Amino acid sequence: MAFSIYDFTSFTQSVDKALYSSLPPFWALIIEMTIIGLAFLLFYALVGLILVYAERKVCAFMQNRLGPNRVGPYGIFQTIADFIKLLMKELIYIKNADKFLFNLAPFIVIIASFMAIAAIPFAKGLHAIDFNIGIFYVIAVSSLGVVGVLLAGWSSNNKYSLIGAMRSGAQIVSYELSVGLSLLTIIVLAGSMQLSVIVEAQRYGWFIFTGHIPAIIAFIIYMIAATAETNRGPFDLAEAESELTAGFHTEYSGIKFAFFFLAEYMNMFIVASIAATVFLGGWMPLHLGPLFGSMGAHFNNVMDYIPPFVWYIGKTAFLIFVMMWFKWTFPRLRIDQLLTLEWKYLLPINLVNILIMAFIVLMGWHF
Amino acid sequence: MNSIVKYLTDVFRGVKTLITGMKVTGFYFVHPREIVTQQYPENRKELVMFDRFKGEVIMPHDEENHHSCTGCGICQINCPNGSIEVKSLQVETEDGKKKRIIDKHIYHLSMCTFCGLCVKTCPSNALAFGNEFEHAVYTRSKLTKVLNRPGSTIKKGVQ
Amino acid sequence: MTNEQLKEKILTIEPSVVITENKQVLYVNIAKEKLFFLAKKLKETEELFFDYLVNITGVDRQKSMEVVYHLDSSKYRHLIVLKTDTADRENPAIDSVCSIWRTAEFHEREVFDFFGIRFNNHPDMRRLFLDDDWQGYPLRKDYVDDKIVQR
Amino acid sequence: MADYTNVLEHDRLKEKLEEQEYIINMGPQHPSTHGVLRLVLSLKGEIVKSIQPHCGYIHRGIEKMCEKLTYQQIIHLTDRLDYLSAHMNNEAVCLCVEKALDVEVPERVKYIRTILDELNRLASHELWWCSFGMDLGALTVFFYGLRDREKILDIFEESTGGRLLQSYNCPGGLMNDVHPDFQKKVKEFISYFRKKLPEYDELLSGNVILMERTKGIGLLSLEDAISFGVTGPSGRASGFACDVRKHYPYSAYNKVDFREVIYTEGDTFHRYKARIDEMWESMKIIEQLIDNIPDGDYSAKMKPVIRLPEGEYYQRVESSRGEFGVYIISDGNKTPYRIKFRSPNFSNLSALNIIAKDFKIADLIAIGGSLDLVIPDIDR
Repeated sequence: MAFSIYDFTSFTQSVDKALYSSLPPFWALIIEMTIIGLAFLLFYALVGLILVYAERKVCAFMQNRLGPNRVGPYGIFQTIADFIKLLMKELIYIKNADKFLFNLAPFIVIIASFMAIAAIPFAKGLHAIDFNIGIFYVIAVSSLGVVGVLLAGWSSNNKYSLIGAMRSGAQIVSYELSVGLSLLTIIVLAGSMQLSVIVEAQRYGWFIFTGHIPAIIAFIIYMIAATAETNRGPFDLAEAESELTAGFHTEYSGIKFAFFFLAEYMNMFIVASIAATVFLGGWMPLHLGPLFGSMGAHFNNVMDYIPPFVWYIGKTAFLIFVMMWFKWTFPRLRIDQLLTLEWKYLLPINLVNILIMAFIVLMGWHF
Repeated sequence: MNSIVKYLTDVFRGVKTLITGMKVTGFYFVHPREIVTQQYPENRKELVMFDRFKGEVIMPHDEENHHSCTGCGICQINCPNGSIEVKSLQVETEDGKKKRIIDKHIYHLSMCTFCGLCVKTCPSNALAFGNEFEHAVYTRSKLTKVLNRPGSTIKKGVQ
Repeated sequence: MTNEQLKEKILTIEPSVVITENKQVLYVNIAKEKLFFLAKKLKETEELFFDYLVNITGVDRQKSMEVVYHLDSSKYRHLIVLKTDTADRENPAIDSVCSIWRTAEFHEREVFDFFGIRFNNHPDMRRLFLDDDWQGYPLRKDYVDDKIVQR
Repeated sequence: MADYTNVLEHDRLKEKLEEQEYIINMGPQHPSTHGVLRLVLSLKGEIVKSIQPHCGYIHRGIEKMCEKLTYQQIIHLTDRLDYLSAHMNNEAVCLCVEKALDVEVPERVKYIRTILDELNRLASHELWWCSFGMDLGALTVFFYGLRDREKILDIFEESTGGRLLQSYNCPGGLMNDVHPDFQKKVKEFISYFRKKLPEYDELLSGNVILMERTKGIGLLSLEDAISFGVTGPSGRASGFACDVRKHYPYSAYNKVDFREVIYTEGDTFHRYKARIDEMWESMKIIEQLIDNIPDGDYSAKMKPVIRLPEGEYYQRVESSRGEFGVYIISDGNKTPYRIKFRSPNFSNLSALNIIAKDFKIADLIAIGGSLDLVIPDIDR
């Protein structure tokens, strides 16, 4: 297979071996963890900066504007300038706020999103850790962020923040269900929760194509629920600036606000990459199934020359764009409508969908 | 059964309206020509204000440094918020008559509301609106201006 | 309804009113004791049906305080101006018309705020625009405030 | 006096606290009160139990100031009441003075005033559309509305010299004649906006989220609308036929054919719809007038010092938010004895408590947006 040239497995394994052979296992583990941690930190910052810039440009173009264009060519250094500004800003301490929780909350939010990256396969063999319950882990970790949001709202000693936090709590508790169920639909199809296995299983067609209509429905539901889970787009009730000024992060300033801000974009990146991995084959190039015969094989060969990392980033970027498109088009929902959408529409559809998917898998009707 | 049909049509109709909305924003996203942003400090050269734009009150002077203000003070009376102060002098002309001329026509831009009454009521058309709009200064006192230039005199024939 | 008919009708309801006319509009002067009664009648009488209170204005007449009501009918589209005088300048009070036209609640608070005219039976007689501890009633002619810049 | 009200306030708050209501201050600095309006809400969960508006944060005492100004000078202050319908406010004072003096203004003035009125209404409704979208969280809407409004402001700027506050009317006519390009520019704008307005519907009006958030929300019955004096599109959405242009025509409104937009539902969506429909009607009015502006003077001959005969004068016009009235009491001097502005927003605000009661806090934002309050007009 042509894409084996882009296989990182041997590379990562050789690094691993070299470390373990020259050092005691404890220190080898520490060094490995540090390297991975640093790499992710760098990646995290980079993705955050790029996404903030991208969001501003995308929304600007949708709104007949130019967007940032002053700092650097096409304003590409705007986010860096913003970040420096946020670093230098005063950290305002709120009287009568619960200091400990107030300071803790942004870290919980950012750690939750940071932990989720670990399991995401960026290319073959290029992931920090390949759990056999990868999806489960990602869902579990990424929903930890809501604890931070709740704490932020509670400890700010601000009524608006509290309302925002409560909304966010109600929202994430219910949408977690849809995210889980729509991913479950695909797990039924893939037969595994290990992300690398799921990606491998999409070698002859991404799940969104091979899984018939149930997969498409699951994908749409996942996109809606994931947007809701990241507190974005039409579901940004927790911050709803026209209602609650800034919701749970009203009282935050400086770098602590930057953490919330960054975490929002990282969460968006994470949910988009999960969607890309599970529904669109992750780093797997676009492959035609065996049905297409030799022509399909040629096509597959051509596709294989595009590096898997590019595929992965491309798919993720597309999904992020769609989420931005949502955000900059739709009005915000009201809290009861948000819950109605979940419990009256998404959940029943999802449950029926998962049954259909199970039936299809049992009958072997999928491609 | 009916309710299920209604449920499904609701879903599809809702999704359709959402897609219609996304079409509009999508259209503008792929049509950068529709962008209306004006890049302000760069476009200073081609940025032409309309003739009548009320940027500030000015007193037009001709090449020989003549204006047409007689110092009558009608603008001062008509100004609703006291942004104009006219200070005049009594001088003696060659033929021995006493005449009032303008000493200082003081204009407080910071108080002006651009109602246009001074320009409209001036009997000798000595005042006009200028197109200058970049008035930002660091000290407020700079917004108080003397409209007649130093050494300027009244045009001949203006009473 | 023409002004003549209106005049007749109002006079039959309350003979004590003084009606003057000025360029198509009737001015109905009423004693403050009778105000509420007449206002209620003006709204409830089928042929008059003044159901839309356009405006309440307080006027400082130097000797007394005056309250002016502009009334309109959404059905017949006739406009009258109802005026009442409070003889007492120091502590003026008249009856509230809140229960007839609910918008009066705000308008009366405004009048109270600027002129100090109290409205009896008003549910919430507080200042509306100015601070609660503001001294005096600024739209009265004799209001003095050293912060006012004289032109 | 002061102690008394404080005690009252305190008691009220205490009562509220005992009822376990959540008291929250919306404003004076809040993104969706559109200015410095302060609403004290008591909430039960997300549900608004009562709304106490506190006005006066931008009270400038315009009525008192006017008592010291001549009639020409008053006009520039009326701009600053409802700054989004500045031209209509100017016109109201001018019409009132002209009525008092029995001055017949030239036909040309009437036509131009009407066209500018309607352009101003369009600009105002466009801005309302933007901010309404923004209140509901549709941020792109804001830029589309402003983009189109900019074109109207350019037309204003070219003819009047002012963009937002024009001060273009004066007793007897206009400050100066319209710019020679005026007709061309207006026609260009109308044909442009006829293409853009359907886009508003595609983007926002038809949107299922907007429908869900506004239909059946913030009901105002016809009786309440009249009783609270809610005028303008907000009142007409409840079925209150209160269009001054139709029922008490002024300027050139008796020469044009237009529909008074009336809905009977009285909910937020129909207040929204009424404004969108009014934009279509405004364009229709402008199209009828723009080609027929008669030649003539741009102002009637007026004395430099205007003294109104002793008496009382009332003039109402339809501003973009409802009935704007000017009530002048003259004692024969060159300044009014008392001038009172009947501001539409003031009456509309008074109904907010009953409209938004028992709806959610997010609905309150939508309702406030649909009432389109302009705070300087409330506080004056």
